Amino acid sequence: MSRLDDIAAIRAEFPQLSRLIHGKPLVYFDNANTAQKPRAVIDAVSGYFTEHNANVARAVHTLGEEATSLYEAARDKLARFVGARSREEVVFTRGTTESVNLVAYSFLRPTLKPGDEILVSRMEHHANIVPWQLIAAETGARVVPAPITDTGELDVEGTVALMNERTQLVGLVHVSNALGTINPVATIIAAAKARGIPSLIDGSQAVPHFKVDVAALDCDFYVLTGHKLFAPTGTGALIAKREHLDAMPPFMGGGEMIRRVSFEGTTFNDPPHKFEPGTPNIAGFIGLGAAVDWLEAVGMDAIAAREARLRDTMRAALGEVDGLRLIGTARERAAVFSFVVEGAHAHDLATLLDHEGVAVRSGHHCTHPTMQFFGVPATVRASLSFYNTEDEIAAFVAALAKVRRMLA
Amino acid sequence: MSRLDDIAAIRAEFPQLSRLIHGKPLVYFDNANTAQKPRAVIDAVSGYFTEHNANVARAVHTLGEEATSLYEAARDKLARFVGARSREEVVFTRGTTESVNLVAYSFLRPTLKPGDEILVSRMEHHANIVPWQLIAAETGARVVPAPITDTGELDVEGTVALMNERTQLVGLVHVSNALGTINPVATIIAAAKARGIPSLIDGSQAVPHFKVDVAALDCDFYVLTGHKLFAPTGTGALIAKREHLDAMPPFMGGGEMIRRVSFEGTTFNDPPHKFEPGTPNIAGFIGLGAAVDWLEAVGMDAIAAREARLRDTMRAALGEVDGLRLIGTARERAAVFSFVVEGAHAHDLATLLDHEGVAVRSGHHCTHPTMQFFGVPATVRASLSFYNTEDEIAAFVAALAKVRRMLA
Amino acid sequence: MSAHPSTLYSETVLAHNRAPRHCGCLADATHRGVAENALCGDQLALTLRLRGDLIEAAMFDGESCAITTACASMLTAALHGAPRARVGELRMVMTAMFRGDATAPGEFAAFAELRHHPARQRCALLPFDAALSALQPKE
Amino acid sequence: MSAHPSTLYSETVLAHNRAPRHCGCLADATHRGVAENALCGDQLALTLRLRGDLIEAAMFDGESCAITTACASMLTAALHGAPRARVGELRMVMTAMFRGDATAPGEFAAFAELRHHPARQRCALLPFDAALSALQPKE
Ligand SMILES: Cc1ncc(COP(=O)(O)O)c(C=O)c1O
Ligand SMILES: Cc1ncc(COP(=O)(O)O)c(C=O)c1O
Repeated sequence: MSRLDDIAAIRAEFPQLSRLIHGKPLVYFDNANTAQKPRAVIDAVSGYFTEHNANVARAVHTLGEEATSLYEAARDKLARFVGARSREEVVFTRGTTESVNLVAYSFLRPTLKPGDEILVSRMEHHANIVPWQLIAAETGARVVPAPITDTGELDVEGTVALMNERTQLVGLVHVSNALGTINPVATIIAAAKARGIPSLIDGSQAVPHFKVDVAALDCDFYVLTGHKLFAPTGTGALIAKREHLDAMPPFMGGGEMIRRVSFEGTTFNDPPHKFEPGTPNIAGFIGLGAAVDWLEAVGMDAIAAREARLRDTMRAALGEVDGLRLIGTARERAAVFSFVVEGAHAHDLATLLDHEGVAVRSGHHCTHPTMQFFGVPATVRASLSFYNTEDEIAAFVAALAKVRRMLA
Repeated sequence: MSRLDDIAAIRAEFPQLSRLIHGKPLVYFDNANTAQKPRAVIDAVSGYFTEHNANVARAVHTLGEEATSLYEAARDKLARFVGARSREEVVFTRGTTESVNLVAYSFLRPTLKPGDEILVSRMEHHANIVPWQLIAAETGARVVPAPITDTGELDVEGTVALMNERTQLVGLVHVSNALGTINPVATIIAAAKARGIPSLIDGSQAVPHFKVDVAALDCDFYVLTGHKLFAPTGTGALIAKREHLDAMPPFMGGGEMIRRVSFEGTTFNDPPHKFEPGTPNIAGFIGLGAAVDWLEAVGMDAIAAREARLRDTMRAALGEVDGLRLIGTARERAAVFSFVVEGAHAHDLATLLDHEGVAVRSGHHCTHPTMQFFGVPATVRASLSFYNTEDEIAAFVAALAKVRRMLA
Repeated sequence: MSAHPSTLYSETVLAHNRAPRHCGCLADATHRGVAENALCGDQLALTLRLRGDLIEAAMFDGESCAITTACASMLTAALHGAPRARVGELRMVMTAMFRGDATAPGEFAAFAELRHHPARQRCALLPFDAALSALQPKE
Repeated sequence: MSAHPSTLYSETVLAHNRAPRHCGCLADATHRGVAENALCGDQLALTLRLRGDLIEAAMFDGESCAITTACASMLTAALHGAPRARVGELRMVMTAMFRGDATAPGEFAAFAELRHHPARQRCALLPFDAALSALQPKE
């Protein structure tokens, strides 16, 4: 018995899912872009504004203590949810993008030398490419692409072969947002570790879909973003080994990240606060805490099981569509499907599907190198979440047939 | 006739103001820390979640277009509100802290040399000190404190005298959060400009209280934070001259800030997007747009006039309290009062005032050097906003007398 | 906020998309320009033959969406025999139309519905930007 | 979440704050430590005289809030004649009390209400941290 068995009740908790688009019921298949928010999250956010609004970590008055408790409780919840070794290892950031930049600026840049290499796969999101390019350009290091196969899977042997004494970091996406591929991150982390190379895993698309245990993975850095995890945008985390956080110099300066400031010299606070200068997105993180509570109540295993069924149904349905080419056909995959359709441009399909109430994303999905590899400028991407249904898949397929007729 | 004439109606728009603290009506005098939010802002935030929740600048579907329109409309509103020359000059950040770090990393650091100087006043918030210290430590530059007087005013002559050919930037707080001082920013900007030195003004405590016209000030950079402007935390802006934004290299890398990514080389987007990588705090900025609308409807001049009256009443009331020493007695000041009381520690006062329903801040207010200058470890700070009342001032004074008796 | 679905992909637009005019490359082009749509990665190349300030011929090339293709088809037709300044003028009318301040001439009016699709306005502007890039003095 | 206002500043705490015991510096101290409260900038210095593992005398010095002062007054009293390990043990009981898992012995129980004031727990821990710093082996 899982709460997901009553999917109508679950869907009723997400106000947006009952919206009409152009007079048609919304079919929201853009979950890899951002997820819809349950009532529990929306209420936690407004409850903070109406009941506890105050700044954190600064004031000793009641509102300040309440806001701080709620904010720091979110850190405890997220730490438990992803299996962090301790709450101090959880640095709150604006999202995956800032998390990667933080590692680039504070961990790697100080020691990066000309000729050093940063190895990231060819299926990374721009957030796991561009920060490395920026510090590489500054220091004379190189960003090296790790190979992928025609099915959109990581070429594990080829990747391990590229690890060498110049490699300063290996970065890999846990689940590809463009291809749906679930990568063998444990294998890559272990291979890197065996060579003394730190690893960073981009879990943006993993944590919403199955149970992740960061301590068991034993990567040096795990990054994630809150808005794909049913929390507000502008929230995210870097989960890093304590030894790194202790050794890393601060990234941005300001209030909270210091112990004492003077013009003669400033001393810094302990992690995670050392990396959280200024006022954070308090409402957002309180929402993230509520999202994690909500997910745990529903159960990540039940979510994964339901999504596996939806994935298989969707996969079969797409297989029936003439002239549709799946981009990314990995065996281990999430319910994220990129495709192109003969004679119809991705953007036209997306706009016309929207006219039928179906929200999908079209474009490069912030993965230019992946698109280049597959020789397409853009794809349509349908990405499902547990709250989607078989009926929606049927509606999507019917809508797709209809809009193709229009464009033909 | 101003909407502020019916202050009960205005207060009713701020749900938090009717909260009870320890059974007593909340007297919220911690506005310089963070402001309470009007219903219009809270509703804009939840309305986004329930009606338009989607990512921005990415998807072509209806929800995506709606979210993008709302988000970008907030930029237009803020640009107009602060008198920016164009919307492209408004870079959205997490807050003042990130804005200053962005200027430090992208504008100053690339050209900073040993011996270079960054001139900031001794009354700056840590957010306008530590970022400069971090890049100074890296490049061999120096952060030079500009002098202040015993009344907590900027020593203008002394400050101008410190501007020289090594000075690469002058940073000044528009209104001091610790002292309440309103600084003669136009004079300092002009003096810096005459010497070819770029200027950065920290407007965090200015924009909530009076009309600011960034174009007229003609500073190179103006920074602000949304949560003191009645918007959610985790929002803010850097308003910068377009020529600087064009010339500055990007700060953080990721999605949205790029035009095209490849392992051979990446090209960047135009400002302001070049400086906004990844998914932003969408709900927060939509709330910021609503806050600006709300403030314009009430009128910044009416707000300034009411706050001037509250300031004078408060000042007179504090003058009557035995053994109370005001820290900061500038002629030009906001309704922000820092003080110490003989025989009573700031934290004890703050906690005990809270027991009477009065929320004030105690501590160093993220201005260690200012506290050091005045020879106090910490002060109590009462900071008022237009929604505060004369009755609340009376309640505060009575509560202060009561808690002093307890501690005596 | 939401558009009327049927009007963006009007018969005019769909017909141009099915059978675009002036598709290909001018063999005797005097000017060539390219524009790219960051959103989808589409690239559009435009070739022009000018005599003095007069555009004698125009063709476009590239794989693009129906909006871009139809607009490129209309633009290349509209430019035949037009003065070079026409490109900029037309583009201004288009952006004014997207703000709701004007109606573009002739078939271009088919894109009025883009007012409600800000993310896709760039698709219709792409051919104009390729033409402007072609006409820009090159070092 | 909200504390009962009266119990944090109890008569016990206020009395200690008005007339703290062992305030000043031990002239014949064998150990000295300092701790600082980042929130308010308070510094507390603690001097100890040890014979072997036994604390013979303890005094504290510094301007601090009533919570810190009262706790320092209680701690210095509690340490007279105690083994050095007592500092760490007592600190653990205090933090357990802040979690609601224990009651601290004697007058220290007066700080139970800090459970509802996380921002001010550090005030009561400051004397313990100064003592731990004093006892820490110095290079
Ligand atoms: C003058 C001043 N500057 C900077 C800041 C930092 O703002 P934020 O924490 O929102 O980045 C504050 C507020 O704390 C402030 O009062
Ligand atoms: C795999 C992956 N990495 C990184 C990101 C960037 O996340 P954010 O924009 O929240 O920083 C995303 C989402 O767009 C993603 O799917």
